[in-house]
Amino acid sequence: MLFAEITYALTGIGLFALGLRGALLRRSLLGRIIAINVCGAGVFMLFVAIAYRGPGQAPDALPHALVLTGIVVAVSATALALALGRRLRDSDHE
Amino acid sequence: MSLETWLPALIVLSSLLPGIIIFMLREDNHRLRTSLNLLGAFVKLLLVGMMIWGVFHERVFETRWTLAPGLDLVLHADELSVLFVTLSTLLWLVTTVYAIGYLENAPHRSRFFGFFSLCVTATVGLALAGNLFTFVIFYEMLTLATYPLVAHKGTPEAVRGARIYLAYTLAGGMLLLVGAIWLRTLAGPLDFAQGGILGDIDGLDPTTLSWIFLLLIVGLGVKAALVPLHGWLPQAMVAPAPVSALLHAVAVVKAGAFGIVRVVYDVYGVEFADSLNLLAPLGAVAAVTIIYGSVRALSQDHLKKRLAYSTVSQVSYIALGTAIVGPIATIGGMVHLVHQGLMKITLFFAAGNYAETLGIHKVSEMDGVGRRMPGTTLAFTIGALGMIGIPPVAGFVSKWYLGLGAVEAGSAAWVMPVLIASSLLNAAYFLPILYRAWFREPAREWPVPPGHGGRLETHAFLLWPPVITATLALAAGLFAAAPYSPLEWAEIIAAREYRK
Amino acid sequence: MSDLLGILFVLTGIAFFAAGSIGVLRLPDLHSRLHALTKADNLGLGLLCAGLAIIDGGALNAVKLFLVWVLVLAASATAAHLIAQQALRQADK
Amino acid sequence: MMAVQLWQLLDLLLAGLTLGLGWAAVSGPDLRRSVVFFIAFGLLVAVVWARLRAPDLALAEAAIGAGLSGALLLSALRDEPDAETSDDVRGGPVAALVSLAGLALAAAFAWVMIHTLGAADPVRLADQITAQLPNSGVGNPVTAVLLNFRAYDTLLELAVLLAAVLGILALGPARTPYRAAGPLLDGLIRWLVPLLILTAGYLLWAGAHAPGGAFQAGAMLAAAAVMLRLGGHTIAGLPRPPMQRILLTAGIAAFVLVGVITTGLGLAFLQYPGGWSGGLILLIEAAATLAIATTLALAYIGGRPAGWVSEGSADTTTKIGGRD
Amino acid sequence: MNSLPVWPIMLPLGAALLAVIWPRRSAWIGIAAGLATLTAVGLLMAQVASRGTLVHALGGWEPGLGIALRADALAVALLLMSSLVALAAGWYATGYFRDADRQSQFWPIWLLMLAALHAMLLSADLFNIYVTLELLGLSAVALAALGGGRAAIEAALRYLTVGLLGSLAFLAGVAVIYARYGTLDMLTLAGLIEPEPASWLALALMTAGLLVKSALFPLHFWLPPAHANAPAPVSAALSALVVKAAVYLMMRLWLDLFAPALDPASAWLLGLLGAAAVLWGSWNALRAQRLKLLAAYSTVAQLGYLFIFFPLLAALPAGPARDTAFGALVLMALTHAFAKSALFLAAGMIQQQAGHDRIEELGGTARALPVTTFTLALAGVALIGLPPSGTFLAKWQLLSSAFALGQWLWVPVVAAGSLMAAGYMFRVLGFAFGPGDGAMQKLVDGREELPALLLAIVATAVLGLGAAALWAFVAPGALLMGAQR
Repeated sequence: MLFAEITYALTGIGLFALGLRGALLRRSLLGRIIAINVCGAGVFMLFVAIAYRGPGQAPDALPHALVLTGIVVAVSATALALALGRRLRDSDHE
Repeated sequence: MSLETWLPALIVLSSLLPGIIIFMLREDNHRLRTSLNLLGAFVKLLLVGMMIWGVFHERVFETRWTLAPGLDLVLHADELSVLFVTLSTLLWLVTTVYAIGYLENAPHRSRFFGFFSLCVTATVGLALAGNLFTFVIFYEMLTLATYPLVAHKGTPEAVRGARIYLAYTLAGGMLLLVGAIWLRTLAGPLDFAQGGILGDIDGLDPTTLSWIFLLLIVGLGVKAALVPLHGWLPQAMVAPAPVSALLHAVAVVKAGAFGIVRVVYDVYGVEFADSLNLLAPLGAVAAVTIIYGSVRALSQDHLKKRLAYSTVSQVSYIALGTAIVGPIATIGGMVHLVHQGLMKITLFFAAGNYAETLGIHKVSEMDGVGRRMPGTTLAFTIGALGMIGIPPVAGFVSKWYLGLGAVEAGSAAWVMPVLIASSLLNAAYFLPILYRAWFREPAREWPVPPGHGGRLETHAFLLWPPVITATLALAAGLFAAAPYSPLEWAEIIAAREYRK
Repeated sequence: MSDLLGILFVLTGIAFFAAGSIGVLRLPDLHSRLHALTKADNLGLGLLCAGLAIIDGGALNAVKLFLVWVLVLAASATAAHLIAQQALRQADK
Repeated sequence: MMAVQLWQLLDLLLAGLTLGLGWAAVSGPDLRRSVVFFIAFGLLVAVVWARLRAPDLALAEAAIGAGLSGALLLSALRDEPDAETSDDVRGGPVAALVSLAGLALAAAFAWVMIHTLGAADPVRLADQITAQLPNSGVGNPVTAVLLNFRAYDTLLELAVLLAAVLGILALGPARTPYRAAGPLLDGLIRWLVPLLILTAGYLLWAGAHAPGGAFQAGAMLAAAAVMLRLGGHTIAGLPRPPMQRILLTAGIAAFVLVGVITTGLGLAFLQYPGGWSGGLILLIEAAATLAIATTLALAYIGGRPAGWVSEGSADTTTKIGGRD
Repeated sequence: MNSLPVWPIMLPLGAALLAVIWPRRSAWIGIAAGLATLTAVGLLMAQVASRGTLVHALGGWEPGLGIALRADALAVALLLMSSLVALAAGWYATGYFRDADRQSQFWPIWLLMLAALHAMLLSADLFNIYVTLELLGLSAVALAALGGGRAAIEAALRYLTVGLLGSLAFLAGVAVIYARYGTLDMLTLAGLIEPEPASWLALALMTAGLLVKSALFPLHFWLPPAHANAPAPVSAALSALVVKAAVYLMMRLWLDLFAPALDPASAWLLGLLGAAAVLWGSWNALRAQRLKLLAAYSTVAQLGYLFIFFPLLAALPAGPARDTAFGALVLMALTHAFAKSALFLAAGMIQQQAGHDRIEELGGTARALPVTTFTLALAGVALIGLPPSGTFLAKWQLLSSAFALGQWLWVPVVAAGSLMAAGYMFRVLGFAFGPGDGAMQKLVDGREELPALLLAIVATAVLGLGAAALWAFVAPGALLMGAQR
């Protein structure tokens, strides 16, 4: 078990929990979206930590690919959520 | 693909298909709708005739369709089902004719006759059901088909009555369903068999069986209007006259009674049920219902309500006959299944005629109606006398066999009083009506109804049905000994049920 | 030897960064903060890149690092300018 | 030995910093602070990826995770009336309960992971990938996974992007554009945009054997679009709507076509015939780059650009369905 | 290599692209794609019926390194359901969206959603399932937002944020699985998974995510607003198909992949939540003032029944009894899909004709829209669980397994749920048949009523009378990968 691997895995778990808590507690849409993104970053970090195989070794590329996918999915969702939020505000001001 | 495997299905379809087509017909398509109705009814009658002949000659008719693993939809023709099928088919034909006349230029006729056909389909399905699963299916279908008929008028009280009816019957159906499933998991497919099936299976826990019996009987008792589950029946008489006639004579109430007969004789087996001490309580409930219904009928001025309570009372004769262990009582119960139908439908037809032709709804308005509408009133009289049990009308036969059966079974001590009391009560609430109708002077000038001011006292389609059914009721009593008579069928059935 | 030089550059660069950051935190008004930030950071980054280039020794990477520095320079200059402009506008109101 | 401990110290420092910034980003109330901290957090995460030897991710995170998400959040912030920029975070017993639950979850999760990672064999699929890399047509294992071994994931991922942007376009017309840039910014844009496009091309081409690839390249182009938009160009340098529609679908289209052809050849879906892998992957990546760029650009514009809907019909966000 | 499993995904996906490029033709493209997809599913079904489970290794790489599509009886049955319902709902949508631009906005997203559904049903790779979850979630949100009104947007937003958290929880579970077992391919995993903390944690995380998406009580809060405010065809798809997809994954995980690592008692948790959902959902449906809200709450309840099957199936030993119960679960899901989509389409018809869907003001509907009213009634029969609907048979089997296993608790729950269902459906029908102000204008084109009617007939008659065929198709070897160890 590598020090870095476990360190960043635990960091990922921490971020996951942090984001979850934020998403549940924050009321404003923007705050929630940020929290969800942090939550996602946590999960991604878990993957990348798992992929790490020490200084000498080439890391496992599969989780990297998965995380890359995850990042793109996250930004899509963020964009959609923000657009919905804007539409909501407009309908308020209408 | 022989007739043996198709006849039961065809009998069911002969009213289902016309019903479905009728739903799609436009409102003004009067002729096609009428001819479809009559065609279906006649075809069904024909097919049933074939079945009677076949069963009489020991042919076995069975349609089987697997719906799910271990769950077959079975339509099977035995003597009991033939008895009930014949009754419902015959009365459907008559009632259809009556309804055509009754609903002339009323709105929503397509909807009405559509559900009317479905209702008969369900009843016939019940009659032919070969196992408890199939029975439950048609029992629920009957509920669905009758609800719109009760609510047909769309008036607030009609909707209210329908809702009460629905609440009672759906709840009952649920209990029946649970009981049936429970029993199915314990005892297998539950195909009806004369003499019962549970008796032959070992290792069944008696208390469990008693609980299941309770579930089943309560579920069926709702439709059979056993006290205290009868609450819906007086409410449901807001329905149009043909519907009430069918409901009280064959469809709903009788379906419940028929179910009780099936469960006691062909699922539990009468001896086995008795060995579990299940029949005594049933008999007690039946007795209470008989008395209670008659007493309530006394105080009703509204004619259809009085008839409704009399139904509550009369139908329980069947349950009573079932509860008394012994072939003779069985015969009494079975035969009353038919006799009560013939007599009660006559009474409701007549009541409908009074309402349609003269706008009479209350007993207190019936003074002298006999002279204005002799045919209808004669029919009514026959029906009423039959109900009281005066020979030679059919009702007498039923009560006679019930009495004998009680003596044979040694339970005369409590059955006789019940029979006598109820007969007296029947007389007490029917004779005054007859007296008013025949011997009182009319209180007012009779209105001349629009349309049929012709020679007949009312529209022919309204007049003939009660006359016919009354005649049948009379015949069933007079020629009780003749072959193919209801009594003979009942005797055959009883013989089979007690073969052990 | 060259490594030592490179590390020296890097450390100086970091020092500039630190100074800049402290400046942002401590200085009184926006303009002086901007001044501290841009100057210190740009210089710091420059030294950093130079140090890394020396340690790496490769020519191509040296060019890349130089490009990085130039880009950041341009960007932060523009950003600083815009911020200042905005500040002025608000001051006018 | 000494060095190892130094690394461990750095790891702890980095991890702690990441957690700290994450905390700062999610714990309100000031939304402006949250956004700024989130962007910083993104950059730091990119550093972590670099540290964990995932340079492709570092690039993507910096460009997309921090860059574009940041830009989106900032422009959302711009739309927020100041009143709403402070967020009331739920407090009281609810908050305490949630925090406690989160803590418990994290603890359990951590415990299991420590044991799992201790026990599990760390090779997993790495060796298979290395073994098959020569047959994948590219030298960069991440690209190999993304566009060959698990190309199907990438195909669906492009569909996710498309779904999101279609949803955004259905919501209404674009955001009000920014006012024209001053000379200085304009100048910057003038020579930054071509540079970005150049970089994108480089990343796309390099992706085959080095860190980079369609997503990073697409993000670069999108960044250029964002710059233009910020500089006051209403449609952010996008082509006319009909062309936009085609570009949006280009990536998926390339995948599907190649897939259909390979099945037509009796091969599995997206099973590149021997020797063609490299070329097909490059083709698909080129199409994907354009699609990703267009998608992200439109997502940033945040609605239907002028002329998106059919001629003659007024572009409004009318209520529909039962309210017609 | 047999490429049939690919087409139910690629046909709608490709059509979505065409619909983006040719907005004017989108409706035609959509319907054509629907028909093509249905055909593909039909062929696939025939193949699976004759040859058994089909596996398609995408890219020709062995599963694990690559991704595999896996078409077994369960997946194919649900594919048929979704392609049929989607076709009918799409047909209905061509008349529902009057405005050409709405059509052009609706179709591409709709087709993407369909592709996502089919991709999820066929996927045999845990991470790929995560991607399909996200695709499904985002397209569903985009569709739900098409409702336009404030309520619709608000509901869509909540739907989105909740859904994202769900997906992330699922993804975290996937990470744990990969960390422990080093593969994402479900077939391989089926042979590896051990009863140990890592498995349980992974299952817990994935379950949490999926329960949110399948709106199991008490995580159902997002569903009623989202389903009640979306355009009718969208509501139909959301209620009939999208939530089902999550339930399908639950079945895969609990009854299949993780079954060997689980203590049967653990499934009781799902069963209890399901029971609560039945009671709570039905109760709220009884109290609902709007028809579409009623339908949405009834979905919450009906999903509850599906979860009541879990403790039963977990307790039943492999064999005919379990196969029968499993078939009943599938039948229940299918019937609900058809009945509920019919109900939503009918509700949408009423809403468009009357301008509202307030239940108390439905009077006169029976006269103005007889076919639609009839559809309501048929759908009601199926939702209540009266014969001859498929639900009746499913509930019968549910109760008989409950009796057989002595899990009495479910009996009163199912009974009460069914009676309450009767309560809310007949309440609607009572008003619909009742006297009305006749404010409702008669329908211009009766054909618009057809799709809903057909769906209702399938739910009430076809699935009931033909259920034996479904059982024969699904039950034997329905379970599944775990069985292969």
